[in-house]
Amino acid sequence: MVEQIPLEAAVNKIEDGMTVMVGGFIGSGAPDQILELLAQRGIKDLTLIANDTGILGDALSQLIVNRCLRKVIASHIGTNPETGKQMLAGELEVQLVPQGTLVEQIRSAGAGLGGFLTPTGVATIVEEGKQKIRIDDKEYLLELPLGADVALLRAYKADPAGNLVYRRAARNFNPVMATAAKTVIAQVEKIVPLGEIDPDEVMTPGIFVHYLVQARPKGVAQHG
Amino acid sequence: MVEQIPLEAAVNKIEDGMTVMVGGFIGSGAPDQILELLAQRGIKDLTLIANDTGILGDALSQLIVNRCLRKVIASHIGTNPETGKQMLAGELEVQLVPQGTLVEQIRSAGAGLGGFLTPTGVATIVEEGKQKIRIDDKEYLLELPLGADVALLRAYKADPAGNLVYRRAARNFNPVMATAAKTVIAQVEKIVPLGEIDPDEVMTPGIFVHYLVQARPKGVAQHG
Amino acid sequence: MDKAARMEWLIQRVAREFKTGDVVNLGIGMPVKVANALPDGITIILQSENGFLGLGPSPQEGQEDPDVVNAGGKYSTILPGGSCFDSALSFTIIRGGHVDATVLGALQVDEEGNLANWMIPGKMVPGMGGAMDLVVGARRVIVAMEHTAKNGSSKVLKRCSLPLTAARQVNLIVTDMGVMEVTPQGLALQEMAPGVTFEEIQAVTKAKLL
Amino acid sequence: MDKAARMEWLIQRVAREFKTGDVVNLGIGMPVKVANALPDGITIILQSENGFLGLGPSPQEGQEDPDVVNAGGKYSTILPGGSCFDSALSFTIIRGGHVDATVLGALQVDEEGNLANWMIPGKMVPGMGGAMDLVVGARRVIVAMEHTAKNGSSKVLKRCSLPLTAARQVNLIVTDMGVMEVTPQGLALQEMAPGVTFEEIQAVTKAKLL
Repeated sequence: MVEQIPLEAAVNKIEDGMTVMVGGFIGSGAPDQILELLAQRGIKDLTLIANDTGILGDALSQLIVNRCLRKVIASHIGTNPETGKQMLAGELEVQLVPQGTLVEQIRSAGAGLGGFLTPTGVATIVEEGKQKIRIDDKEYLLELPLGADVALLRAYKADPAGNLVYRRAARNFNPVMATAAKTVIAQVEKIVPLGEIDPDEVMTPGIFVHYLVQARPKGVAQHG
Repeated sequence: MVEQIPLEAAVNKIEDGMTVMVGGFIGSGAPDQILELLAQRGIKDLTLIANDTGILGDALSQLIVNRCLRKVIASHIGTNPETGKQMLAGELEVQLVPQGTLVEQIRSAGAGLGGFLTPTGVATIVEEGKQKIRIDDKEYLLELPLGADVALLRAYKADPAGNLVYRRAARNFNPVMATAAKTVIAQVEKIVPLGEIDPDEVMTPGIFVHYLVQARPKGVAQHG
Repeated sequence: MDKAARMEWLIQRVAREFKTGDVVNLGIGMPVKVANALPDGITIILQSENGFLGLGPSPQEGQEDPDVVNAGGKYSTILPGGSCFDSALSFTIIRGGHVDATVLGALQVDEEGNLANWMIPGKMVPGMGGAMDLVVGARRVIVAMEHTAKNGSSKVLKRCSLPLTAARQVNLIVTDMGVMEVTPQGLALQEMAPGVTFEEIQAVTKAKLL
Repeated sequence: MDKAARMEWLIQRVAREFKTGDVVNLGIGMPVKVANALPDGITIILQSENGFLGLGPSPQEGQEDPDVVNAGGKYSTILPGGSCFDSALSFTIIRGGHVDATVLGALQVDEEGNLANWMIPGKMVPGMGGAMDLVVGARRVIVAMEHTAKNGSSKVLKRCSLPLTAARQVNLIVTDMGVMEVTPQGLALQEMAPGVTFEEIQAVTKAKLL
C-alpha cells in the first residue's frame, strides 16, 4: 500500500548502515530533494548502489562529500572526483561494476533469480572471485543478485496507487531499482488523480512503491 | 531498417524448418493474419516458441491442426487439445516450460546473456538434464537462452521507424520476443506518421523490428 | 451441507485469507468467485499473469475489449489504478516475491507442502503455464480444491505421487471439508466446514491431521 | 598536416565506417563531431546508453530539457522516431548484439584486439561505465584515439599492460596517423593519414604492422 509522506518523513525511513539504491544517471532522474536532506542529516555507514556518485556539487555527491557512506557499488565515479580521492586514500570502499552487469544484478534480485551469466568482464579484473561457466564454447561470468533495504527513485508523475511514469532519459535505473528493495520511496514531480494514468502508460506498477514524496517546486527552499 | 511489406511477403520470409517465435497469450496479442496465411501455405517442420498453442479454431491453432510443426516449446497447451493429441500419439515433439522461465530464456537470448538461475522447477521434472547451482543455500536451475530465426508479433500501432506500441494485455510476450530473433515481423493495427509516437510511449524500439505488416481491417477477406 | 454449499463455504473461507492491499494471483476459475466473496472493507489487487494488475469483474455484454482478457483467455476489465506490462515484468512480480498470495487448484497436495497440479503422465498434460513460478514466488501459497477426487480418493496425501509443480511451497490447504496449515510437523487442521467431523475429514485424508 | 588537421582527418575517417540505418554508440566526446562528419546521404541511429535511441544534436540555448541528457551528462535532443527506455533494455540493446558499431577512445590497444580504456591502477579509476558491455556486445568495435600518449609513447601495442576492458573485441583502430584492422595475423595497416609514411607510423607502433 502506497502512502504519501513529507520529505522529512521519507528521509527518516533511512537508517545508518542501510544499503540504499539511488536511481539516476549523472544526476538525471536522481531524487535530489531526498538526497540533499539525507546528506544534511549526517546519516552514516550507508552502502550506496547507483550508476555513479553524481557530479561534484549535486545532491548525490553530497553523500560522499559529507562522508555518509561506507561503501559504493557503481559503474562510474569519474564525474565526482571526491569519490576517487576517498577511495585512493583508503577511506571509502568502492566496487566498480560494468553498467550492464549492475542493472542486471539489480533486476535479478527484483525478479527472484539467483543470478545470470554475462560475457561482460571475462578476461578482465571484473572476473576475480567469480565462478566462470562455459556454455557452447563461450565463457561467461556468473553474476549474483543485488538487492537493497531502500530504493530512492525519482519519477515524473504518480497516482495514488503508486503507479509511476518517468520522463525521457530520467528513467534509467529507476524502474529496475523499484523491484529490488524492501522499501521503495519515490520523489515525484506531480501526483495525479486515480485513473488519470492509463494502464499502458505506467512504467512502474504501484505495487512496487511504498512511499510517494511530492517534490517541492524548484526555487522554493528545500526545507527548514 | 524497417520495411513495410504486404501480408503475403511477410509470410514468404518464413521457410520450412525455421524456429519461429509467436507473440500472444491464448490468442490475445497474436499476429492472427500472418499465422492464418502461414498455416494455409502448408509450411513444414517449424519449431514454434510461444506461450501456448492457441485455442482450437484460432489462427495459431491452425499451425498445429495443419501439421506445420516439428516441435513446440510452450508453457501451456491445454486450450488446444489437438496439440496434446499429437503429442501423446508421438507425432509432435512438445517441450513444456514454466512461463516465467520461458520468457526469461527468450529475454536472455535477446540480452546477450548466457543464461540465468531460477528457483522455478527445482525438484520437478523440469530440472531433468539441467545444471543445478546452489547460491546461499538455495538451489537454482541454470536455464539457457532461447532465440529464433523469426519472431512474429502483433502491436497496436507503429511508426515508420518501426517503433511499436502494444495495448493492454496484448503486450505479453511480444516485446521480449522482439529482442530475440534474427528477423522480426510485426502485424500492426495502424501505422502513424514519424514523430506521432512519443519517445516515452514506445514499448519496442524500432531498431528491433525488420518488417511491418499493416493488418487488414476486420470483416475484409484475409487474402485472395 | 450439500456439495454446492460446501464449495460456497470454501470460496468464502479463501476470501477471508486476505488483507487490504494484498497483491493476489487467483488460479483460473477462482477469480470471480473469490473476488466477489471478499469481506466488506477488504480491497485486494489482483494480478493477471498474462500482464496486468488491477483485474476487475467481467465486462458487461457489449463492453468486451479483445485486448483485455485474463490468464484464462476470458474477457475481463482493468480497474482504475491498474497497469499493464510484458510477460518479463509479470514474472518479475510473480517470481520476485511481489505477490502476497496465490490461490491454485491441485490434483494432489501433501503434508510436506508439495503440490502436483499440472500433469497426469500419459493422460492429461496441459502444461504448467505460470503455476510453477507462482508457487515458488508467491509469499503465501493457498491450495483451494475439493478434498477428494471424483472417484472418492483423497487428494490430501502423505506424499504426492504425480509429478510435482513445486516442492514444499504450499502454506495452506482449503478444501470443501476444512482448512489445513502446512507446518514442519505436518498438516495442522485449523477448521472444519460446518457439519464435518474430525473423523470424516481424517477418513478421506492420507496424511495424519494434527 | 598539423595535429588539429590530423584529428579532423580521424573524425572524418571514423564517420565513413557507417552505413544508413546502423545503430551506433559513440563514446563520450565523440558524438557531436562524428555525427556531424557523416557523408551526405548516410543516416545512422545513435544510442545513448543512459536510455534512449535517436540521440540528436545539442539543443539550442534556452531549449535545454533537464531530462534529456546524453551518457556524458550533457544536454541533448531526441530526434523524431527516437525512443526512451530503462537501463535494463539499454543494455539488452548493447550486450545483445543490437548495436552495429561502437566507437571508443583507448589508453592502450594491441594486436590481438585487446582494449584497455578504463583505469590506471593507483591513479585514474573513473570506472568502466558501460564500456565493458559495449565492447563485448557491439557487432563492431572501433577504437578512435591519438596514436601516441602525451609523453610520446605508443598506445598501439603488442600486448596491453593496463587492466583490460575486454579481450579480443576490437575490430578497427583509427588514429590520427592511420587505420589498422585487427586480423588473426595481427594489425593490418589499411590506410595512412595524409602525409604520414609507413616508417613514421611503424616507428610509434609497438606491434608489427602488416
